[in-house]
Amino acid sequence: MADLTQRLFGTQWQSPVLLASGTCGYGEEYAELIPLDEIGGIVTKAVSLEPRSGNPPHRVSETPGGMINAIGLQNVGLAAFIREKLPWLRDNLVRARVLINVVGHTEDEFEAVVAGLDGEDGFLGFEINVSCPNVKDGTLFGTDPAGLAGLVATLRRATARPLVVKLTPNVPDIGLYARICEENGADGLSTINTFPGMLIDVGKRRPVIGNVSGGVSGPAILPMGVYLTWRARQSSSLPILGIGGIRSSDDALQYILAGASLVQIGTALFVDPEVAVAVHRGVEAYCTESETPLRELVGGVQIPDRD
Amino acid sequence: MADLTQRLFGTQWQSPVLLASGTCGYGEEYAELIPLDEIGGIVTKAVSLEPRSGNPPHRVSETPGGMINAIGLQNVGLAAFIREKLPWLRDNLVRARVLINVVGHTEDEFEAVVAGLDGEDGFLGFEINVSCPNVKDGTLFGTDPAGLAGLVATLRRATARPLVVKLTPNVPDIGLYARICEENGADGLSTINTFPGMLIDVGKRRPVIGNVSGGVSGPAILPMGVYLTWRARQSSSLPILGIGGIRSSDDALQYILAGASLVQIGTALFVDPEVAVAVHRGVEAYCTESETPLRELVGGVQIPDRD
Amino acid sequence: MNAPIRDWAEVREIRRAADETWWVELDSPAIAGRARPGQFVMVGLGVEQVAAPFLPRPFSVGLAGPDRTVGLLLREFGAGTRRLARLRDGDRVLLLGPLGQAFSVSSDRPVVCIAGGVGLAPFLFLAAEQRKLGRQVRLLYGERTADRVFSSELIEELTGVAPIIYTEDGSAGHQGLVLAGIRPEEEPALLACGPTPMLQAVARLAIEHGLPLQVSVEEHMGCGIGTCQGCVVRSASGEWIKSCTEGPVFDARELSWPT
Amino acid sequence: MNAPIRDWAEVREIRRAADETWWVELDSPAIAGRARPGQFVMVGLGVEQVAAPFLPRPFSVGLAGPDRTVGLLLREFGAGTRRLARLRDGDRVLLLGPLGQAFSVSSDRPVVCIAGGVGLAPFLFLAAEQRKLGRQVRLLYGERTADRVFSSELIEELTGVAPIIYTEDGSAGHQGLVLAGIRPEEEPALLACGPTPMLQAVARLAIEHGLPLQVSVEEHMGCGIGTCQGCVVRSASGEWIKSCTEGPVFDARELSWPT
Ligand SMILES: Cc1cc2nc3c(=O)[nH]c(=O)nc-3n(C[C@H](O)[C@H](O)[C@H](O)COP(=O)(O)OP(=O)(O)OC[C@H]3O[C@@H](n4cnc5c(N)ncnc54)[C@H](O)[C@@H]3O)c2cc1C
Ligand SMILES: Cc1cc2nc3c(=O)[nH]c(=O)nc-3n(C[C@H](O)[C@H](O)[C@H](O)COP(=O)(O)OP(=O)(O)OC[C@H]3O[C@@H](n4cnc5c(N)ncnc54)[C@H](O)[C@@H]3O)c2cc1C
Ligand SMILES: Cc1cc2nc3c(=O)[nH]c(=O)nc-3n(C[C@H](O)[C@H](O)[C@H](O)COP(=O)(O)O)c2cc1C
Ligand SMILES: Cc1cc2nc3c(=O)[nH]c(=O)nc-3n(C[C@H](O)[C@H](O)[C@H](O)COP(=O)(O)O)c2cc1C
Ligand code: FES
Ligand code: FES
Repeated sequence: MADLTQRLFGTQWQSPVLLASGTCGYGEEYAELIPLDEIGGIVTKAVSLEPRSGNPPHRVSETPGGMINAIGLQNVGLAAFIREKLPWLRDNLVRARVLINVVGHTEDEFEAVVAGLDGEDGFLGFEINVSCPNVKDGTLFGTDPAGLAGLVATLRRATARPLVVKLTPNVPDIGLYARICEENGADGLSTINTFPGMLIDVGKRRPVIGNVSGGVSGPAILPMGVYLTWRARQSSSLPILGIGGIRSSDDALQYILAGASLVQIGTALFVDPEVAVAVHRGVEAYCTESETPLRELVGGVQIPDRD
Repeated sequence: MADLTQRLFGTQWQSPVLLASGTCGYGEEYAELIPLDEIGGIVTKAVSLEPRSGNPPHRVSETPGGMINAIGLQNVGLAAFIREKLPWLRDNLVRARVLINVVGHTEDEFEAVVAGLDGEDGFLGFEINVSCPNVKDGTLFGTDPAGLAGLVATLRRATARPLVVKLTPNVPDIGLYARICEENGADGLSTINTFPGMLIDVGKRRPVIGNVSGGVSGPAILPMGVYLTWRARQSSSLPILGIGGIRSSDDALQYILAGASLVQIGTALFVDPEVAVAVHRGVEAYCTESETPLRELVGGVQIPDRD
Repeated sequence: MNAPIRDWAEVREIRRAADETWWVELDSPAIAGRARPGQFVMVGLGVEQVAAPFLPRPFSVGLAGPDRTVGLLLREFGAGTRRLARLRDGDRVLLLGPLGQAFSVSSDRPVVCIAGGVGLAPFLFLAAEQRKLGRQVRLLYGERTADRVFSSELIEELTGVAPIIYTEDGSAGHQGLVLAGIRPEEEPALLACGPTPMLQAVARLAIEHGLPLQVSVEEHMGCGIGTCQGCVVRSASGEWIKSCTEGPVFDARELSWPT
Repeated sequence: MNAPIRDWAEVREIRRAADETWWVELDSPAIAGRARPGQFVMVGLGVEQVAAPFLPRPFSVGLAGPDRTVGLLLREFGAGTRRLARLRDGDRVLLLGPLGQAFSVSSDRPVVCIAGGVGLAPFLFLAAEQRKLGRQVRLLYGERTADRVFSSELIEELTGVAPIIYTEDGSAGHQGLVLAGIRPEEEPALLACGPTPMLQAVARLAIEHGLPLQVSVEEHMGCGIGTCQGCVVRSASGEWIKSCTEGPVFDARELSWPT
């Protein structure tokens, strides 16, 4: 039997497959479609200090091989999240792990969310979203080395829980940002968030997306995500959660071989919720056939000698 | 009748459609498949000072909704280009315009290529490639503001011909680089080159691409290219050549409405060489139906007021 | 609320119903057995491919019943629907449904359905059900031109109700907008489904005359089940609310209408 | 050199030939009329869609003649060929061809064709032509197992040549690698097409015995016509040369072989 378990972030993971932030709400809606407690876990929709109302429609549209979204981080805010969403996660996800995706306009706001959640039950740790292209300042921390260093250091002081930083692909060298996270006390990295994109309705001569631009996700970005995961892995020894365009176990294994310990599935859930389980099973079959425990595959891509 | 003509870079353009660098060789191979002299023109494969042998195979592969390539700028080098390739362009492209894509490891090398070509016949100007992700140092100038400023200023001194700089998408704010090009004397911008990507053969646990990573192009990157064209347009008044994922007149019009005066078609040529003419015809039909000359469409996307 | 069902359903039949418009019958007893008029299904082709429709597309359930197929009225609009229109008998599509809120019809007053274009779909289902219960349904159905009109024989065959047809150019049925068919003074409850400008006009009219109105709205969707927040419309109080779970059918008073 | 032809060709027939292997006949008189054995065509589905095969895929011309169809031997390998295998009679594919260099066969000595897997394709065409000219062809054809073997009746029907079949497990024909069928001492000229390890083995053998050998190589391709430099193989002098225009058929001495 294949061994898919890993010890990461101070806990046991039964599966490498998580659902990505913003594509699975706070878990509940998928509860009857996906056996959530049998996969690795979920990353919640972003939680901000105050509720956010989000962007005007259209908020989503298909793009070639993917989709674009500009939700604008619409969410109920910290207080309502604790009151209305966290209890369900606590009661229903026991073997699966929960990361809470956190956003803020300022360092203080990030800190307030992390500190406000730290004492609660029902989740493992945080995924810090410094990489949302769909709100003003969304990638501010993610593209500014000094800002990122300061933010991570501050949040490190605010919590002893696992702190994963979700990086933006939108930089010349993701390795720099990976190192900054590591040096300032982060426990892990998520690579990657969406790419800024725009669609224009040429009939109306207007942007399709209400917010004008949005973030591109889905299969279209798979090779970029695999590359950036591999780059991040070259530059840091933090465990990585690989994200971007995954819709099959082959895709997931590319991330794993590139250096991801865990993977997240986003857009593909909209196409078929069963993809989460299918990816888990496919990775399991691969480990069985190659008689290799999952953890030994992580980063296992063989790079040929260059001449 | 639709008016597709524009005056740009000191010359008349009969069509906004060009073939993108690296996807049409030096024109000759497409001569019998595409009526080259009836479209806007072509951008040659990169020319470097010395011949380059390029990367080991595999050099290309399909990705979801696109492709990845790592040719490694294999080319015959400046001298052989002038001897063997330029004469054909001079003799065969009369109404269509030719831009020569130029690469170099150092500022001196870029300068030597531009200076070496400047006195020759058969082309209009240069597209400076500071954005190739497939060779070491390929994006060095494209991601370093000071390096880019110096390079553009140097090349400006080396030639009076149109100087177009081809930008990399791989930066937090393309507007910064657009402004640097403008301030240092460039005449135009090409947005965008490919995104770094990687594919892994999970059976062999090896990168598919001989060079390990490569550049992702094709429909998958369309929304990113439209966005970056729009951003560049916000930050600079230089004419823009929009590139990335174009395979229909609708795609081309998105770039044009976002701010591109001209567009380039790359990957789609491999799928169907006739796409170049089809895009031209489709843009023509759009101009006819909307009774608008092409030049008035450029940058014509209406951005809704935000509240 | 019942959980939506995920089902690979076979195309039992796809036939041309009008210009660029198709009637599609899908074998999905489980979804058919649960769907209510006004609900929708997400129709996709699975994760194995990335061509449009990569994301599944929402479609109103156009007809359904226990042990029956799910009927869809499909109009070619962009690349995704064009591809779906090319399906052939025996092909399979991935369904998720039934989703969203249905129309609510009370037994004490007859309904008037106002359909614009493929906004007809939910009313086929609704009319058929109401007729089976022996109730009266008035079905106003507007299209731009005759070649777009879903055959009125087929509508009668499917529902037992003869539609009152309007075309903008008068090439079929009455000439004019479907709006012209509404008799504000004597209508009981209005149900409307169609393009947003039509819904706005009907809403204005309903408000003016104090008529109860339910509308089915159309917004781009990601998930269809309430997780992505992609499908929002503006509520009367100015909030963005999800049309996939709180709609697509809303009491017109719940929404904000431009004045 | 003649310019390649771009042609939307109809699938006249697609039939299963072996496990995951299909024989496809495409209506393309113009390409069929020009193709020579060893040349290939790029087979795509046009720019309207982005699912694999988004880029066209190279296939050896498996049979052709004036006024005839282009025959392809298609094996499912990845997503692109799986989708092509799902084509049905009447569907259309976009062809570009004929492309590349053909085998060169001199009239004075009979040829021996060494085919591994779907490397059989060009030799169907070649054998048929040679037979028509009344010449002898020895066709060695290897597969892993019997269920992969393209029916030897069909080969005979298409070419007039009875193949000598090898399977690794002996489940059809002779047991062993196709290499075993080569009689170095008595063979005249060798032609080989198949997986790279097979080609390497044949090349070693040919070098050892001083036999003339032409090989058809397989490399990933972008354009198929020499513009993208995507399809390179290493020449004997260590250069990267394009297999789409200078190949896919090379004299084995032009290439560099690992030792
Ligand atoms: C609740 C609901 C019920 C519907 N019922 C029907 C029906 O019964 N029959 C029918 O023919 N059509 C129906 N539609 C509309 C149908 O979903 C769209 O025509 C379809 O999504 C357009 O896809 P496309 O790829 O052809 O268009 P494209 O414009 O190429 O699609 C691009 C993107 O925009 C989205 N999009 C574009 N137009 C619409 C739209 N009107 N609604 C939702 N998303 C859109 C697509 O989903 C896709 O993500 C319904 C829509 C909704 C929301
Ligand atoms: C000159 C030539 C002639 C060929 N003739 C035949 C034939 O007659 N019958 C047949 O069944 N196959 C033939 N092939 C191989 C065929 O092109 C591949 O099987 C096909 O490209 C694989 O596509 P895929 O999408 O199924 O595989 P995937 O692995 O999903 O493809 C991913 C990418 O890799 C490329 N690729 C993968 N394997 C190959 C390969 N072996 N050759 C070229 N590109 C590859 C694809 O083109 C694509 O870009 C030939 C290849 C060449 C170069
Ligand atoms: C509709 C939608 C909403 C998203 N919301 C968030 C979010 O709130 N926080 C975040 O960090 N990422 C968010 N993302 C990004 C995803 O978590 C993920 O990084 C990205 O979509 C790439 O993965 P995919 O290609 O599998 O979708 C969102 C993505 C989508 C499509
Ligand atoms: C095979 C290939 C080779 C390329 N070579 C070059 C090059 O030499 N110089 C350059 O500036 N861009 C090169 N590019 C990038 C293209 O010019 C273009 O910017 C990119 O492919 C995006 O456009 P597309 O999506 O239409 O292909 C190359 C692209 C491909 C696919
Ligand atoms: S479509 Fe995702 S929340 Fe409605
Ligand atoms: S495939 Fe493009 S040069 Fe050979």
